[in-house]
Parts: sequence; C-alpha cells; structure tokens
Amino acid sequence: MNSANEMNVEFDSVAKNESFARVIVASFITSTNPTLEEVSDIKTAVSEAVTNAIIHGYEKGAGKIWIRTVVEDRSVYIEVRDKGIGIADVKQAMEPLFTTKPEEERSGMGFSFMEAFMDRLEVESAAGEGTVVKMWKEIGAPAPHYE
Amino acid sequence: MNSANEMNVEFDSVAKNESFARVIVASFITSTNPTLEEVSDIKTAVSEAVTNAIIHGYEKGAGKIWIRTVVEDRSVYIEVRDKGIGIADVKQAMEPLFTTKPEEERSGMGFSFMEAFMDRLEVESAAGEGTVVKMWKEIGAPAPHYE
Amino acid sequence: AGEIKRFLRDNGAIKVSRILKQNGYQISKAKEALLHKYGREATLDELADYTGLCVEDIVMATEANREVESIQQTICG
Ligand SMILES: Nc1ncnc2c1ncn2[C@@H]1O[C@H](COP(=O)(O)OP(=O)(O)O)[C@@H](O)[C@H]1O
Ligand SMILES: Nc1ncnc2c1ncn2[C@@H]1O[C@H](COP(=O)(O)OP(=O)(O)O)[C@@H](O)[C@H]1O
Ligand SMILES: [Mg+2]
Ligand SMILES: [Mg+2]
Repeated sequence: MNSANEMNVEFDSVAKNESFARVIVASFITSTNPTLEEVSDIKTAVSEAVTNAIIHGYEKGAGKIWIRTVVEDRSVYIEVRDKGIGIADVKQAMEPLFTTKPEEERSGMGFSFMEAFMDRLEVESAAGEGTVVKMWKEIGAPAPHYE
Repeated sequence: MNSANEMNVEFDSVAKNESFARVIVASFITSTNPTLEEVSDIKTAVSEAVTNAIIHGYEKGAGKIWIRTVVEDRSVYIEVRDKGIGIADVKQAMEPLFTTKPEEERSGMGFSFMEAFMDRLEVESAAGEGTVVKMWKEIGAPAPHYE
Repeated sequence: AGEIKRFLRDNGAIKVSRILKQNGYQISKAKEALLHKYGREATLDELADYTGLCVEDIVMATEANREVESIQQTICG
C-alpha cells in the first residue's frame, strides 16, 4: 500500500464538470484517510483551479482540462492543466485581489485560496501557452493556523 | 445541456482503484439523473471490466487502465481499455461461466453481468494487443426483464 | 468567536469515512420513503431534494457503504 498511486483525467471545460473534478479528486485521495476539513480544503483548491481554467484559460469557450493526482502514503499532489490563453505575468496574477475580470464579480482570491488551503502552490504559465497549477498537501499534518 | 460531455481517465492497475473507477463513472453520469439502481448497474459493469483488466489483462502486474465516458442527454457510453495480454478467442471468453482462472474462484460471469446490466456490450481484443470493452446504456428506459 | 472556532475545528476533525456512512444511512431511508411515495425508484435528483445532499455526495456515500457491505460479507462468509 506504500507505493505511489496515480491518476490522470481529461474532461471538457464546462461549468458542470467543476463538481465532477472535486469528487474525483476527493475519491482518489480517500486512501489517505482525510478529515472532512482536509477534503474540503482540497476540493476548494481544485475548484478554484478548474474555475480559472474554464473562465480565464478558455474564456468559457470549448477546451480540455487535465487533472493529475499522485498519492503516496499521506502525501497528495495535484496538477490542474489547461491549454488556454495562459498568463503573461504569473507573479502579478497570484497577488491577492488581482483579477483581470472584475466585471464578473471575480474576487481575485483564487490563487490566495489555493495557497491557504494547500501546503504548497506553484504556477507555470506564459501568454498563449496554457497554465499548469501544481499543489501539494500532507494529510494528517497539524492544521495550519488561519488568521 | 444537450451537447455531449466527455471524460477520459487513466489510472494504475491496482485493486484499490476499482472503487475509484466506479465513483468517477457514477459521478460523471449524474447529469442523466439516474436512479440508484441504474447507477449500481453501471458501477457493477465498470467493476467487472476493470477487474478483468487487472486480473487477466495485466495478471496483477503493473499497467495502466483507461476509461472513456461520453454522456449525451440520457445516453451513457463507457469504454474500458487495457494494454495487457489480450484475448485470443473473444467469442469463447464471453460465454457464461467461461474462465481461464478457475483456481482464483473466478465465476466466469463477468461478461455476462456486463451484458445483463448494460443495454449493449462490444469487446475488441486480440492476443498481445490489449482489450477494449465498450458499453452503452440508456438512462430512464423501462427496466429490462431479468430472468 | 473562540467557541465557534473550536466547534469548527472539532467538526473538522471528523473523518470523511464517518460522514459518508451517516449519509448512506439517510439515503437508504430516503430511498425507501420515496419508493413508497411514487411506487418506483427515485432518481438522484429526487433523492438530493429529499435528503438535502448534493448528487455527488449521494454517489460517494453509496460507494462508501458498498465497501462496508462487502467487508462484512467477507468476514461472515
Ligand atoms: N488558467 C488560467 N488561464 C489564464 N489566466 C488565468 C488562469 N488562472 C488565473 N488566471 C489569471 O489570474 C488572475 C487571478 O486569478 P484568481 O486569483 O483565481 O482570481 P480571479 O479568478 O477571481 O480573477 C485571473 O484574473 C486571470 O487573469
Ligand atoms: N481485459 C482482459 N484481458 C485479458 N483477458 C480477459 C480480459 N477480460 C476477460 N478476459 C478473459 O475472458 C475470460 C472471461 O471473463 P469473465 O466473463 O469476466 O470471467 P472471469 O473474470 O470470472 O474469468 C477471463 O477468464 C479471461 O480469460
Ligand atoms: Mg479564480
Ligand atoms: Mg471477470
């Protein structure tokens, strides 16, 4: 049971697949025996990343989204990937409250949530090249302290 | 909501992923508004196909399994694919009670269950070429009559 | 506020496996009640309406309980 377990899923960039994305990640990581809070943290992070791919990456047009998840013991690694428009300035995009779609009531807090709810976050992107969001979380670690 | 929705998933050929395979297919098809019976029929069929890939296709060794699911209105299409040892005589393999692993308490009823619980079943395989199991089911159709 | 935080924290320590079991029990009761009411199997949407759970949680809960069932069968058999 100690060897890594990996899954890759590809699905259409449509809003109704957001809940599907949350469930598949949640069910794939059940072997880590998480608490409700840990699963909810991971689902929130996945939701934010998938929503970004749909709304920003493909601007609500057709496209594919890929999620890769690797579980080893109680370590969870999640990658959310799109081949959409990409991000020219990743550092700026990751700043709290920064959004390029203020007209859609976007909060600009997506990346901040991913950072808060996961242990580690990395974003790889360039204009026209699509985006990869990489997230790590250790299940069973002492709960982080949110202010 | 009427356009087709498609997902593809790849995962490791290990027993603990059987449950994962059932959940992802079940959660992907929720848009067809099935009954729990219909969900359970589909899960059983997916289980049998995935178990076959693990036990027969890869003979419990390492390998990847792919599931493709397409939903359009209330029609469900599921494909379970492996690149394992394949089946030399597909017609014989599909006969009720036929099994090449009687020593493992296999019932030889896997393909018969897939046929009974789904509306249509097709198996493509050849020795050394891996196996593709294709299954169709219409949700909301009058319940079939099992003898 | 300290109280609420402690409540949330305690609540957060609940294992998902336990919630799924509880939901599974609620779903099977709902299934029976709706079968009685409509004279046919309820759809996922109807079960979600009746229980207040989302369809994804229903799917996960029924899977979790399937596992419990099969473990019990192995022990008894
Ligand atoms: N997958 C993506 N593809 C293209 N741009 C993205 C993607 N994800 C995020 N962005 C950019 O980063 C910004 C910040 O993202 P986020 O913190 O989630 O806030 P919000 O989604 O509310 O705008 C977005 O407004 C967008 O410009
Ligand atoms: N994915 C597969 N790869 C190789 N052989 C397979 C595969 N699926 C089924 N078979 C062959 O078909 C036979 C019948 O399958 P099945 O009806 O599920 O019965 P059982 O699994 O109980 O043997 C198996 O015993 C095996 O020889
Ligand atoms: Mg966002
Ligand atoms: Mg079988």
